[in-house]
Amino acid sequence: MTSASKGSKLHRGRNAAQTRDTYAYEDMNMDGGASPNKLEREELDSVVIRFAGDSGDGMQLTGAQFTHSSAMVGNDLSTFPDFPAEIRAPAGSTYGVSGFQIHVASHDIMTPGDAPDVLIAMNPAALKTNVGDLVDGGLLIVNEGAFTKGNLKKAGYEQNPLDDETLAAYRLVKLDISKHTLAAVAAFDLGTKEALRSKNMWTLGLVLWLFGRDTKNTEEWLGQKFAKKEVVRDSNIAALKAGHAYGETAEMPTGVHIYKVPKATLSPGTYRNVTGNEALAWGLVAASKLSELQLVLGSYPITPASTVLHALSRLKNFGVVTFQAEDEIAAVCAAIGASFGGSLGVTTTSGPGIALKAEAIGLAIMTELPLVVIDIQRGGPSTGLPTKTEQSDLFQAIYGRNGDAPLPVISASTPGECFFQAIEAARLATKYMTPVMLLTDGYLANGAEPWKIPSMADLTPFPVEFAGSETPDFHPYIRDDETLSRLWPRPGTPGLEHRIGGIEKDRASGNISYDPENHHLMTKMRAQKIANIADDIPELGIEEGEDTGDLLVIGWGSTHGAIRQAVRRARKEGVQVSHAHLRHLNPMPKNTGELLRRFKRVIVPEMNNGMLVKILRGEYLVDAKGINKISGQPFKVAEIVSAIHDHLPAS
Amino acid sequence: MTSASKGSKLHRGRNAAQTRDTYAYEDMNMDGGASPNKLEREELDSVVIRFAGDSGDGMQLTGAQFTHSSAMVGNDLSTFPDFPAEIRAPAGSTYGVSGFQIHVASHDIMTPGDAPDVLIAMNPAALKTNVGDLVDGGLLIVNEGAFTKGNLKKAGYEQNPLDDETLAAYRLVKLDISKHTLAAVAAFDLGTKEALRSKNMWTLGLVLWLFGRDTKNTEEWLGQKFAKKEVVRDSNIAALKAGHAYGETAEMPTGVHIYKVPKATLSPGTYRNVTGNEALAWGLVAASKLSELQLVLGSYPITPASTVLHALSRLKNFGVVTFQAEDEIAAVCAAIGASFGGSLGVTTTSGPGIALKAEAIGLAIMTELPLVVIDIQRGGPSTGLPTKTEQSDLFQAIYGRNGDAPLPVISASTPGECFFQAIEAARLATKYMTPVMLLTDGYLANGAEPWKIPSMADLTPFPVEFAGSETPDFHPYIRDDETLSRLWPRPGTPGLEHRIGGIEKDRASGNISYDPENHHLMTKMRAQKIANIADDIPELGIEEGEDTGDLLVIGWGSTHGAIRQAVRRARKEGVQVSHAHLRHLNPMPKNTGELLRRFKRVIVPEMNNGMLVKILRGEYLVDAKGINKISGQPFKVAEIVSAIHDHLPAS
Amino acid sequence: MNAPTQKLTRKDFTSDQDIRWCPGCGDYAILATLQRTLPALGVSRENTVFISGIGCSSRFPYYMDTYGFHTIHGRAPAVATGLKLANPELDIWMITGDGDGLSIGGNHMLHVLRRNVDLQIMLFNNRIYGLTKGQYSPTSLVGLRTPSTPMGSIDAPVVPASFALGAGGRFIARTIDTDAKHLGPVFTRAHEYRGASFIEILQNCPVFNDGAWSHVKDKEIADESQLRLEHGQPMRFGENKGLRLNAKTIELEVVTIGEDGVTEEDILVHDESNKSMALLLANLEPPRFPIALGILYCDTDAHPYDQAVHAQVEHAKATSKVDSIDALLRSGHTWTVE
Amino acid sequence: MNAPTQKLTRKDFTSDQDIRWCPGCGDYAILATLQRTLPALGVSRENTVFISGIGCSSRFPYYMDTYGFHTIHGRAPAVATGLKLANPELDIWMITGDGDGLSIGGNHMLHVLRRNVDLQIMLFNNRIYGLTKGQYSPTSLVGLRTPSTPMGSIDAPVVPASFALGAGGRFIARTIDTDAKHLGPVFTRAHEYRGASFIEILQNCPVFNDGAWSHVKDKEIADESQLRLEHGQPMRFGENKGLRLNAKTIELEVVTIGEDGVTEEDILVHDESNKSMALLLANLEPPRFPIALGILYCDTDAHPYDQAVHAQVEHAKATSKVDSIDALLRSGHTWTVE
Ligand SMILES: Cc1ncc(C[n+]2csc(CCOP(=O)(O)OP(=O)(O)O)c2C)c(N)n1
Ligand SMILES: Cc1ncc(C[n+]2csc(CCOP(=O)(O)OP(=O)(O)O)c2C)c(N)n1
Ligand code: SF4
Ligand code: SF4
Ligand SMILES: [Mg+2]
Ligand SMILES: [Mg+2]
Repeated sequence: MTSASKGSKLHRGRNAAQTRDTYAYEDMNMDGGASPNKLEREELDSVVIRFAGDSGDGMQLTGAQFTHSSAMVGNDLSTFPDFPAEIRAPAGSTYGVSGFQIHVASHDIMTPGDAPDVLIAMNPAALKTNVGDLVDGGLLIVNEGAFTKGNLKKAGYEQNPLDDETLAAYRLVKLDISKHTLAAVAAFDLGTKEALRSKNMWTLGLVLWLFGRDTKNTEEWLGQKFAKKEVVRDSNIAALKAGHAYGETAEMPTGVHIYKVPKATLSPGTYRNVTGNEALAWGLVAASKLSELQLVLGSYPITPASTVLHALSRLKNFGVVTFQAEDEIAAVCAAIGASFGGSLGVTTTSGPGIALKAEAIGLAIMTELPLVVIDIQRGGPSTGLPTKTEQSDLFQAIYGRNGDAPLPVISASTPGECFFQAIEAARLATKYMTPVMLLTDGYLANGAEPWKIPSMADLTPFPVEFAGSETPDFHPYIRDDETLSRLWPRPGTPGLEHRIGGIEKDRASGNISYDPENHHLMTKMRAQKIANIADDIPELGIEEGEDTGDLLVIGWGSTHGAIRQAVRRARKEGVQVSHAHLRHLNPMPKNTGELLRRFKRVIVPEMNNGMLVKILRGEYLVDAKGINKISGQPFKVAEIVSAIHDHLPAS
Repeated sequence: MTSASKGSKLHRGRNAAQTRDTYAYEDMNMDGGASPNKLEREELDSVVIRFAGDSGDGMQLTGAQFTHSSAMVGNDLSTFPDFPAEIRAPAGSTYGVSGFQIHVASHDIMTPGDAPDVLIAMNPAALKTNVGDLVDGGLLIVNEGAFTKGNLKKAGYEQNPLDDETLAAYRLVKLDISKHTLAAVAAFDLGTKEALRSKNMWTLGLVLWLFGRDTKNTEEWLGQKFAKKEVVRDSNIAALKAGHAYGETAEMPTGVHIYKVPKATLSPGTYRNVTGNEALAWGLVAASKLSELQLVLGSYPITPASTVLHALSRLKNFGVVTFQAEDEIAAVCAAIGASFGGSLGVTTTSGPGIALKAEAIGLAIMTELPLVVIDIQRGGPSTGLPTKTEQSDLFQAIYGRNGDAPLPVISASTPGECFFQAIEAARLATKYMTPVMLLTDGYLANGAEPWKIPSMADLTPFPVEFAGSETPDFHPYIRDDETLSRLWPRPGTPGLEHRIGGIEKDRASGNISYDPENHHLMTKMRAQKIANIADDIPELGIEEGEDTGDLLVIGWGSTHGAIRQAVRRARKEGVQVSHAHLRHLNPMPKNTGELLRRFKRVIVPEMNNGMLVKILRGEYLVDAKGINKISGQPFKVAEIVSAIHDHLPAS
Repeated sequence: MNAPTQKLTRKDFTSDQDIRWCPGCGDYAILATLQRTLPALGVSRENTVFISGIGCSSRFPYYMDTYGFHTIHGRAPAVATGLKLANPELDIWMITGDGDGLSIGGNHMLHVLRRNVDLQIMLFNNRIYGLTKGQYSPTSLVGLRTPSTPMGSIDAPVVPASFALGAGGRFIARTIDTDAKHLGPVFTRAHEYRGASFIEILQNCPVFNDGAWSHVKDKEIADESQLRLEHGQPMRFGENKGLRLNAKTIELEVVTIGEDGVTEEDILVHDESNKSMALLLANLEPPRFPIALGILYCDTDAHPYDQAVHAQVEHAKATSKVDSIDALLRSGHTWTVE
Repeated sequence: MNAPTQKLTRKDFTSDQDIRWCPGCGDYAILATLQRTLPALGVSRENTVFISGIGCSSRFPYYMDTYGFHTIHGRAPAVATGLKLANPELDIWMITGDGDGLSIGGNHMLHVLRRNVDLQIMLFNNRIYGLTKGQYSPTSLVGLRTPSTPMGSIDAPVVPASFALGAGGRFIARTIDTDAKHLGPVFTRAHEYRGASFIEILQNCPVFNDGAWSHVKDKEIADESQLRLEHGQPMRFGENKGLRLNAKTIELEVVTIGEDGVTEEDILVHDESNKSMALLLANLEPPRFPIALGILYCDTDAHPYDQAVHAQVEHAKATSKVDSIDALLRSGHTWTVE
């Protein structure tokens, strides 16, 4: 699959299935690089922009601010930040390049775009590692000032690509951004190093101009951020304005025009940008409110999960207790202790951390305590690719524990959905007295999307009822007939003193039991309790297309946007294809098998080497095929479109 | 399933499918308990005896000695020790009862028998917990002397079952073994407590008589064991002889006859009894020899794996290094460190330990280092049933790690096979530079079988070749074209200095690489390397029956004996059923799918809630059905026979 | 903690479960003493929780008629920390063994001590793995032959009290299973202490390591081999022996009053709050020295972790401007589509 | 260890990998000093191995042209132990951070120290989690605001040297990243020591915890805030200050020579082999005290674990009567079927 991911560069013209996901392509593709000299504003359905620079260049900030300004003008959007693994890689190195891609559109979009239409490269390394993705004829803005001998060498360029034919396929704009920035902030009497820090703001100013926006929002934001550091604030604002002014006044080279992406028609409401990890943290706090439980988070920092810990640490005003434990085992055990105590125990981590928590999760299964376990997946195995995204923990989530140890597994499909799935995880955990695993991934964690903010009043509360002192014939494993869920007796309640533990227990008394038949029945009971959840979740619906046909593309998690766009595109081409997306992975919706069987063929795109596909086959005996990409990068729409074509039944 | 396990008690007469696995049944079943008064020796094909008593009563020793003596007279045999979870439970308690079952036969058998024909109960608690398993009409010997008021109460008897009709279905022999023992050792001037310690030897003497054996072997063994404690030795021998003499001279009650089980016709060779854990330890040492590698074991004690650590600790003379680590994580990491250093790193544990080792196993997968991981499964989840057997770690073995992290998984089917599978694990680990998981279980670990001792000369050596200083263009991920296995460069070798780690590495240089395409290819490479092993293992054969037919019973691990006996029995009844047994679980033999499809129906008995069955379904899209028993006890032959009948295609 | 409504007795703290330790196990004595001590502490059953790991000792919670959680091997400190954070009102006793608490659980022990979570931590030190049938433990002496060390152990043992002090523990005590008169008051002091109180209990395992402490406990030699610490009292033991500081070597030395001109004055006076003293006392071992029993160290200046955690929560609640989740979701940049 | 055939230089120990630390990171200085020190130690590249966990510091092995293994978070001590047991000829340097070695890896650190496995253990203490972008670590000071402690940390920090002593460590040193003249000799001493040598290196993380050690390192105050230990020398620092033992409190106190009648004689002389002294020194911290740098403790009586392990193996080989696997399989009861 990855070889196809470069496809957009190789193909020209109108073969939509093999090109990127914008309709702007044709307008911009200038045969052989020649282009009409029009500076008037061009109206486009969507544009993909990528900022790329050194880790120290502030590209994430620039991207985030551009995102914000796009949201304010009413575009739909989707972002993909791509960090280097190093904290601060040496300046100028290729592995120190930090990128931020944003897709802005006037219609609803679901992915940050396959390939950028506009690339801003702040130095040779950024050019080297990113230009291959730029569409032919794309606009390429480079900071000429950073193309020093030293930087060229670090990037592995034998000669300056700005000077030869290397970049002939693109509309190249060379600007000495460094010099312009220095000039813009000259009045502030800063050292050169300090002064150059504002390069990103100069660039942002220019790009804002390019999209016909003003600098107001960004100025406000800078004002807030550096309220106490006046010089920093003012020099950044100066650079920002200078960049904008440069666009307006300077003689722009051939081929540069102003992009205008009209407002998208989004459903009415109040919106904000939200990353998956933010949404997750807020969802947990909302769950705490809806369940009327104190939230206790036990966590240990790990990329890309740490920001959930950070976000919750700032929400103590909601009664949230956060505990940075000595390791992942202590983190999950503290959450279990908290649940035993009558709080909502939560633990957040990524794949390696889940591996370490496996034994303790088994304890929560055996003691039937509620627990929310969140795995923000990253590239594996082992340390793998810590800053990249992947979906390869599905097997671990469902199967990775000793003994027969089933638990519900759910997932989020978009950053905003992380909010709702955090609530769903808590609902299932407390209602069924079980640990619940929620899977998101690095792409959702850091990617942002405009999110229609829900109101708490619209969410269904699920207040927890603890066992009361008066419980007749109390023992801790008394079950609800319907949910098979046991009581939750909270320490501190007189009369409910009891002991639990990881050894098998008697189904009648809750005491330790080594009785063979009891173990058989308890194992079945635990399995049944989880299986029953299928009755408590929505049926599997169709996201796009009919509920029967030639081909079903079924996915889970963050591939949602790419699959949906791809199915839409293929349907426009007349292909009879539909999209279904699993949010509950264990148990699955009751109608899953039936739905699968209504299609002639089933394909399962996953950012792993084939996991959901194996489970679907084993569960429903359907000959589903996997479409697998294990490159630490999200699917491109074109990749899935091409897979759809490959798997259509011969007609 | 467990309810069926009591079946042998409920059904009378000749319905073989629902009774126990001996042909002696008819001879012994006396209508309504009446029985001919014959004391002559009765020749039987097989008899199942169970010794049951307090933990302190020495039942394991008694059983082991009886086993030994049976082996010496040439019977085939199979044993099942069943310990309480407590070290020393309070005397007289039901949960402190320790049992040892042994099946002796004149033909080849594979299980310790479904239900005992003879039960020796040393106290009320032992009677209470075991008598339900005794076949109707079975011989029941009880130590009347232990049926005190206190003991009866502890066992939960309201009145003495020896005095009422409770035991009418059995041929009851009440003996005051305590009193007889005291008398036998009176000469030694011991305290009562001390003197009573020999109760088990008195009992053994009686049982030896019952089977027409003399006490010579046991006397020798006592002589060795207590060489330095003369009084203990002599008093035990005195008790032993007294018990034997009692049988010979005392007026035995109605219904007691001498059992004679003729020699089995075993294939020629030198035999010994071996438990799975012993065989495992020896297999590892043999693997060390065959691979020409030093064995380094990193382990942390856990039931039922600890005895492998113990056994290897005694084998330092073979250059074995054993390291009792601070926990399971340190244990596996030390083994990985040893493998990095050029030794054969091995780690042994049970389910909870595997959970803890998951992250480190991922490291070994990523760094492609050989490692043998042995999981001696026990009842789960969590602490579960530590002293009971189960096969519920299969999912964990195959899937329980973060990321796409495949490794070979193999299993042993009998105690003796543990020896060969330990060697196979080491062979695969070193040949393919990968961790290998070997699954056994508590039943194999502690159960003994007569084992034809192999000669080292008959085993194929697989000496490891380390990378040499002269390796051209050396880097650590140079692969063998065929096996896809990387080099093994050993620290200390000049010129091969290199660095490895858990981060993804470049396929060409072995250096850290965050390149998307490289990660995709390396993930595929790691998967392919493991998948290729299917070409290096035997095809799946048929253990019993034809290679096509109505029904295939396919299993793995320690269910082997029960399945094989059951299939044999059903075939005798004319059922068209076959047995196949998987020893390689990942990858599976190449012909597995094809073989499965040659049968109309497939059933998969497992001591878990359905794992192999799910994998077979997903892999081969065959509608296999699970037969599941999760009671911490091995399958009874009758249970599987009954499942066979239930699943026969309608004809 | 709520005061119990009526005076409780030992029986009130005794659960209905059969005790499953071996006959003669030192754990019985500890259990009995604790069950007898709790009523005197005026605690309620419902607010009392026992948290343990895995091991013979860790069966303890089943025998207490309070709340209890028999967790997994080594993790009791983490579970107890989470529980205490969830509900600081609970009175938590943590039970662990030398293997559970110092082998697999050593890291959690380190961190629960340095954080000073308000718990009573009872470490049953029998210098052996009881439950798994007798392998050597981190406190086993060099040379001990066990199933996993048939040629004798070669690992230098951990001294629990030294480890606990190095970890930053602020209440460190040592006592003996069968010495109810010493055990009871130590429990009481540990319970009084607001923070992590670490109690090493020298415990006999008659089955796998019988007599591991007889060089300390045996009647005939107890006087000479036990130093019973009392705050403010000179460190005397045996007939007329005592400990003196050698200021040159900064080491303690055994002296006899009346010999070589040694007087009562020369004997070091125990000061629980002196960490240096505790560091020196922790390492003393027969035969050269008596073993120090009682409260080795008690630092009353430290604050319990759970209190500090909740103080931050309360402060945040009191000062935050974002007072509802709806407001939280709408904080920062938002825009409206009509 | 084999002697290298020719004299090596710093370059020989420098790998071809680009260094991926932030500009200004203290790790550079440590790397440079070690690369310069190794040639002088006369070690060979092929017998030298670097084992690390995960963290910025744990990237170290990639930059050394020796054998190296960048393992997983916290587990370097266990991997290194296994490697040393497999091949005691190897010369192993373990690299870890305050998070890697004292948070997730604290237990392995405890046990590698008490076992005294022959390794050089370098703990880069920047009092922060660098790699994961700045959360507080077990050595962070109370009050530190980080992304996970926005209201300030409330966990009392671990003192690495005190922990290591409590764990039974036998070679304990402390030094400073950028002080090559001090660092080099400490490395040399650690390398000489046969056993686990624990070296805490005060390291600056300019990105997430800049200046964490400036109260110790800054030129202007270094003299007053650093106590440079030398075996057999009085513990003097600053212009004319020194440490004296207060025999009453058993605590060290800062005195000025020439004031209050204090003379050079009163100043405590450093004795590396004195554990009591090490225990007192380990805890000293500015502003009340200078921080103790150099070899705090070195116990030359202890035996390395790996040697003892192999001694047992050799002894078993020499004395066992079962000399082949065939014989092993046939030991005990066997019988023959014909
Ligand atoms: C993860 C895990 N590893 C190993 C075990 C096996 N195990 C149970 S208790 C124990 C050690 C017990 O020793 P200790 O803590 O000293 O308690 P004691 O039995 O001596 O009271 C071990 C190794 C386990 N239950 N879980
Ligand atoms: C199992 C696991 N948990 C968490 C992480 C994330 N992680 C990597 S390094 C680190 C802490 C690093 O701190 P430290 O050891 O002080 O090293 P530094 O970066 O400061 O040198 C953490 C939490 C991980 N890689 N693996
Ligand atoms: S094995 Fe030892 S510690 Fe465990 S219960 Fe028995 S006597 Fe007590
Ligand atoms: S984050 Fe800190 S410790 Fe890590 S490399 Fe950068 S400066 Fe060094
Ligand atoms: Mg113990
Ligand atoms: Mg650090």
